[in-house]
Amino acid sequence: METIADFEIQYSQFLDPDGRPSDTLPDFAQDSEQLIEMYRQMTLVRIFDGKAINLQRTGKLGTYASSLGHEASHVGIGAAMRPEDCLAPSYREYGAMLWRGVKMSEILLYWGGDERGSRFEHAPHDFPFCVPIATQCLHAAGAAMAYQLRGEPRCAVSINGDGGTSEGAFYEALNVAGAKKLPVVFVVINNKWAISVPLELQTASRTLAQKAVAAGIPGLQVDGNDVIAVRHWMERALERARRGEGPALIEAITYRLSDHTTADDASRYRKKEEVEAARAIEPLLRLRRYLVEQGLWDDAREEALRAECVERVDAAVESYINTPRAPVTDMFDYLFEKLPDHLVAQREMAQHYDRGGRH
Amino acid sequence: METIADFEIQYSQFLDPDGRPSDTLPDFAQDSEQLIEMYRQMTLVRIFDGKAINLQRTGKLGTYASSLGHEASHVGIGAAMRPEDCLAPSYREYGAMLWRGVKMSEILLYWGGDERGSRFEHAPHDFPFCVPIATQCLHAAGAAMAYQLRGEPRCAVSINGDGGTSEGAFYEALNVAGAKKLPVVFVVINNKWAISVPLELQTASRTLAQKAVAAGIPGLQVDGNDVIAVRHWMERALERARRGEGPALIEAITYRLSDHTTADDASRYRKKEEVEAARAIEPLLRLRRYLVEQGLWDDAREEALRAECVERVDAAVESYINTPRAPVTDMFDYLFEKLPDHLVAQREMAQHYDRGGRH
Amino acid sequence: MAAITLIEGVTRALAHEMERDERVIVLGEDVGVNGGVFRATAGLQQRFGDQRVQDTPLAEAMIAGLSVGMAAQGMRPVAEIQFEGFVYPAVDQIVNHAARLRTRTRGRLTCPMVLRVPYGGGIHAPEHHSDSPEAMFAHMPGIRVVIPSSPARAYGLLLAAIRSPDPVVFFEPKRIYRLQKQEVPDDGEALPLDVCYTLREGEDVTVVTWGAMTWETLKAADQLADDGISCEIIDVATISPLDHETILESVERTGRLCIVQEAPRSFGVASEIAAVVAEQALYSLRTPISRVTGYDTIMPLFRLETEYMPSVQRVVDGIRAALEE
Amino acid sequence: MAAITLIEGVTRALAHEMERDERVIVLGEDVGVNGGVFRATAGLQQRFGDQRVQDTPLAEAMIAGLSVGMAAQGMRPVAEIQFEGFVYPAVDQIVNHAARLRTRTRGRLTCPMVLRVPYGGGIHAPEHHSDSPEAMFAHMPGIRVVIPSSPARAYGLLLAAIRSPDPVVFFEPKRIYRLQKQEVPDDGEALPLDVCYTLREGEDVTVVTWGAMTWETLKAADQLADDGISCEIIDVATISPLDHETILESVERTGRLCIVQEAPRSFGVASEIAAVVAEQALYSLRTPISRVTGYDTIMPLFRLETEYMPSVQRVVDGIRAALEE
Ligand SMILES: Cc1ncc(C[n+]2csc(CCOP(=O)(O)OP(=O)(O)O)c2C)c(N)n1
Ligand SMILES: Cc1ncc(C[n+]2csc(CCOP(=O)(O)OP(=O)(O)O)c2C)c(N)n1
Ligand SMILES: [Mg+2]
Ligand SMILES: [Mg+2]
Repeated sequence: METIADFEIQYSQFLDPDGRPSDTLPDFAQDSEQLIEMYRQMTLVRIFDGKAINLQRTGKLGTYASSLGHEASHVGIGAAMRPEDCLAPSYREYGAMLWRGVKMSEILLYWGGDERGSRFEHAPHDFPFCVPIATQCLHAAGAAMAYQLRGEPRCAVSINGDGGTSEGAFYEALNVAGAKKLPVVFVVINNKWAISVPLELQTASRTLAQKAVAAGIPGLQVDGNDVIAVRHWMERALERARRGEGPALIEAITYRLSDHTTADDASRYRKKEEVEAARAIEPLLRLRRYLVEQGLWDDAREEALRAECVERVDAAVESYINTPRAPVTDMFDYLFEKLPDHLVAQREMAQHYDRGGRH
Repeated sequence: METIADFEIQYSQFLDPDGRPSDTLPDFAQDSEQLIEMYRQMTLVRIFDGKAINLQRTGKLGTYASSLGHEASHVGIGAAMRPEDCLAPSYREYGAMLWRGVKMSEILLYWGGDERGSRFEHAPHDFPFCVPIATQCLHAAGAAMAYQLRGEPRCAVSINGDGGTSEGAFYEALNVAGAKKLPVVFVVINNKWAISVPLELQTASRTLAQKAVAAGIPGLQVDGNDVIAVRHWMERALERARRGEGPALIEAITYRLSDHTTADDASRYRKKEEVEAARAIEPLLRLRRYLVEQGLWDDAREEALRAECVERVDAAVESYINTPRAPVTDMFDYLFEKLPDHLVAQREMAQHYDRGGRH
Repeated sequence: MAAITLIEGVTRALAHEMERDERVIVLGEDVGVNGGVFRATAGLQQRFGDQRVQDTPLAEAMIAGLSVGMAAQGMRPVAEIQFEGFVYPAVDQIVNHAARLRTRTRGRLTCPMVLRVPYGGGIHAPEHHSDSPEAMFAHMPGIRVVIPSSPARAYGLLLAAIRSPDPVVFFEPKRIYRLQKQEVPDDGEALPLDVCYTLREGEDVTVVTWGAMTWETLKAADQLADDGISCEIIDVATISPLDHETILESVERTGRLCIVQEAPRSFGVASEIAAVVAEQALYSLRTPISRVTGYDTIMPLFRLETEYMPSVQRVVDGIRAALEE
Repeated sequence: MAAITLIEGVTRALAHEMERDERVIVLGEDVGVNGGVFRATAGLQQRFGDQRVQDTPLAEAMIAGLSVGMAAQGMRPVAEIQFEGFVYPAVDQIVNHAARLRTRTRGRLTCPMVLRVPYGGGIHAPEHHSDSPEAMFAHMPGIRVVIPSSPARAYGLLLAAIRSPDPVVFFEPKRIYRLQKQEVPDDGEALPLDVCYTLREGEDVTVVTWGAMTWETLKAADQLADDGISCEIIDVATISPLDHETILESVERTGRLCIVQEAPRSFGVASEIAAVVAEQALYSLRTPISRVTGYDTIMPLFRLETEYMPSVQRVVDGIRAALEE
């Protein structure tokens, strides 16, 4: 017997749950502007999230997937990317999407049952929301291949959950990215649950970062409640990919503090104590503690920020609520570039009935 | 940064290419009967293989996938399994299949375009040939789950190639087997090529054994040209699985000495020298050298064995050639347990035309 | 005896068969403690334990492939795919294996498995949660496609599906999961898997439908009855293999045919029914066949889904069309 | 100018478009040095380099998903699936993504990709190498399904498919890859993707078919011509969206319809064609529609495949059936 290969999985955290540095902070974290900007974004997302849940409860929104507790992971990803990079999200990474330019009103439209929610006016090349689990990992790999072929210094990023690491598409994407050294970073947000299925039932793998070993690419685990760690290692992975050194996998450890979606009742399958313990180490608190400690933040600023966020969210809600239903013809007009002949009659029929038509 | 997990991939070989022990031989290899039995089987497969290629060349068989060079890997797997275990092969593992009871005439029927080739009279619960790459890994996992549920001390074994490790189904099978601690052993026969695609284009993974890391299960690489190594580690993995300790992945390193199938021309995409180098370390030679060195084998026995194998192969060929085409009604009679009504007329129509029918 | 809903009919059938036959195993995403996202498996894990009701990792090809493997080795897996939009990764295992294991091994190995798939629109669900892909599976030889449309048929057909020696894709019309309550005795009586069900007898026109659209169709028939039009309504239920007889016999009597399906119009189940009639009962047809269907477009997100799916008005109009020379 | 085969028509179209448009990328298993298992991409990697002609790892979902990603970001991937039996793992990416990327993003992202899939029986191939699954894809809104049946149509339709701003599943009838040679100028002229092709005009009966079955159909028509029966033969070619007009116009003229398909009988493309006619041209039909098809069974291994596929005799009989009152 001889050892022919060995691998190590590393874990990184910069701020501990009390907001105390547990490692030397990276450069960008010396810049208070940047930290505050991330804190502002995390706060915005959280306020947006609460509002969205209210809208759903009052019948003004469809099923909604909360991002509560994931703010550091999501914002860290968004902050590390360049505008020309490309994001292939799943369905709850609002912190990353907003940073990329997606509008809150678009997110609401999406969960409000309107395709215009994936129109992404200000994130023109990003992939839309993606519900079929892990399929987006392949889109990110394909996007990266397009950039590689054209010699563009751009990267693609996909995000999926712990549950998503069980889908074949996830592994296939990692593997092809490794084989072709594609400029793509795969992020796994390990929030411990896939609806009601806990991580132990999902896989025997001790970490999700080690899934990278199967593809021969680097894998790293970071504290996903620490926005500094997420952003730092995302930046490093993106730089590396941009230099042509290939893909990487980053596992961000966090926790889904909410139900899976508003259609779910998590109390059926998980213990209150577990949720409480996770709430104690949630991401906003931690960054705020650090900022306060550094003299960069105080109650007044917090209050002002919250008021500002509420205002922005309210404006988005208003824009959403005031968006009239799309014309029924939209069903047909975005199917192909040009409407096929046999659809002309169907389109007319849809219009006819939409006008309350009777023969 | 802190290391939170580490992994090593080991490699094992007992006999080097010259047939000299490179490690302490396992117990079963002290038993000359058993070694000779494996050598006999490897020889039989090789002679069968040559004959099958001839049949194809002379128009008496359809496309055929040669097992030339893989004999040690295949026979080692077969020899390690118990009859009550279950094999889910792909399409060229004749050494394993014959050991399990599949008839040579059945293998010929299969490649001769006859479903009765998967009838497996003497391997009643094994899965049939499997062409859709890596799909059989899931069947093995499912079979293992059946045994686990019924508390039976049985294991399932799947075999796929290096190319097959790129399919999502492969990873999904490893992952669920790990999560549920299923009694299954996954074997990857790394013969360096997937038709024309060399391993470097298939994956960036240094070994295929390390794919196990993604599933949190043990992975090991063995010299697939050393039947002792293959059988030994298969036995160990099967024992472990039978004890309820879960699945394992074994990568057997060998080489496809032939074209991919008779429909392929490997000279289009790979160098003669590479093939020659591989031929020098092929599995039969190695075991024979060892046996001769131990005084267990000589030219006379070799000749007698070959004559016996030729006879057995010829008998199988004759049985194959003399098998009349199945009745056309077989198309219908094995579709469902009971023929659905609307197929009665179709069945009659097929019979009508088979009799040369005209209206 | 309390009346139950369609989804409770599913649960009751599962429990009945699990009790009766220990080879029956329930598996899928969230089917365990959570009882399924629709609650179809609610209470089963508590009752039968976490071996016989198993949560799986998140991978549909795996769920199907695992079921094939188990079924081939003597179990009777009943797997749940969470929504029809996630059944596509399982297609390979269904077409290439489940459907042909018996054929490929000349009857040596068989594949008595059930894949339960909630399907269809109208529940204000998110993206990829509202398709009707039954035609794709109906075209594959070697599997049965079954769709119940009432609590009693959910119970009786699912029992039959689980007992079937061959694989069944069992689509459950999620829009009517809780629409109607019916008394369904837990008597273990399976329904036949090879006949269509005549929901209402009539003389003027045969209306063939299945799944949730049976509801719009029955309402349309009520409206038309007020105008003195008598509709015969057939719930196909056992989509494939298709029972030609019931449909042909009816069309031969009424001379008119309207088919109502939620799925996109072209290349759907309605097309096959039309083809069978145009081939075998053409001379009985007094008027052109009329199809009322979803449009040949992507099922829209829910703000427009009502505009996509055949409404009662559209069904009324479609039936009237079949009555016009 | 040397005459070329159907598969050479494919190669020529690929080379033409790669030359003309540098966004065109060929990818798939063994498409590089090996030039594809059927040799459709032979010489392309030598000519265009290993970036524009890329061998991929062995995974069809990946090939399709990678193509979606590339297409969305401005490339024009043309991916090869080695045989139709291996297209099923790619179904999820095709239905859930390729077909609806434009719809889902309201036209922001599009998916101009081609999936080339050799399909059909009759080449004495191993298991899972002889299916005809075109109907499954035709039913999915948002993709085009195209099947050429001659060298010229292979060239012209593939050019059109690659230039299409929307995804195309391009099935290549492998049985006739090398059956016929035709002069096909490399003039870059694409054929329309929205019309059926009338191969032969006739008066007594309309015979609609596609792919390799065009050959049996033409031979059957020759035989029937000897008996004074004049067949109009339509090669559907652009299966979906389906050109209703050409078919309806013909049936209205001949009053009789026979449809010939290699795929299993039920729920196939033939059913849709029959349905359209039974709906829109019923009164023109003088006789019942006749379908000549594969059986509703698993395509058998090759010793029985000839007995499965419609023979010239079966097509002759099927056309005669359409002529009988
Ligand atoms: C292919 C597929 N199967 C099933 C589902 C239903 N589903 C939606 S979310 C989810 C769990 C996802 O868990 P995870 O990947 O951990 O992401 P999280 O929701 O925790 O962010 C499931 C099973 C789906 N959307 N897609
Ligand atoms: C899903 C699927 N895709 C493609 C093929 C076509 N094909 C047959 S064998 C093969 C290569 C397999 O290579 P590998 O897994 O290394 O096994 P080997 O043939 O070397 O034993 C391919 C691509 C197939 N059979 N199944
Ligand atoms: Mg999760
Ligand atoms: Mg190989």
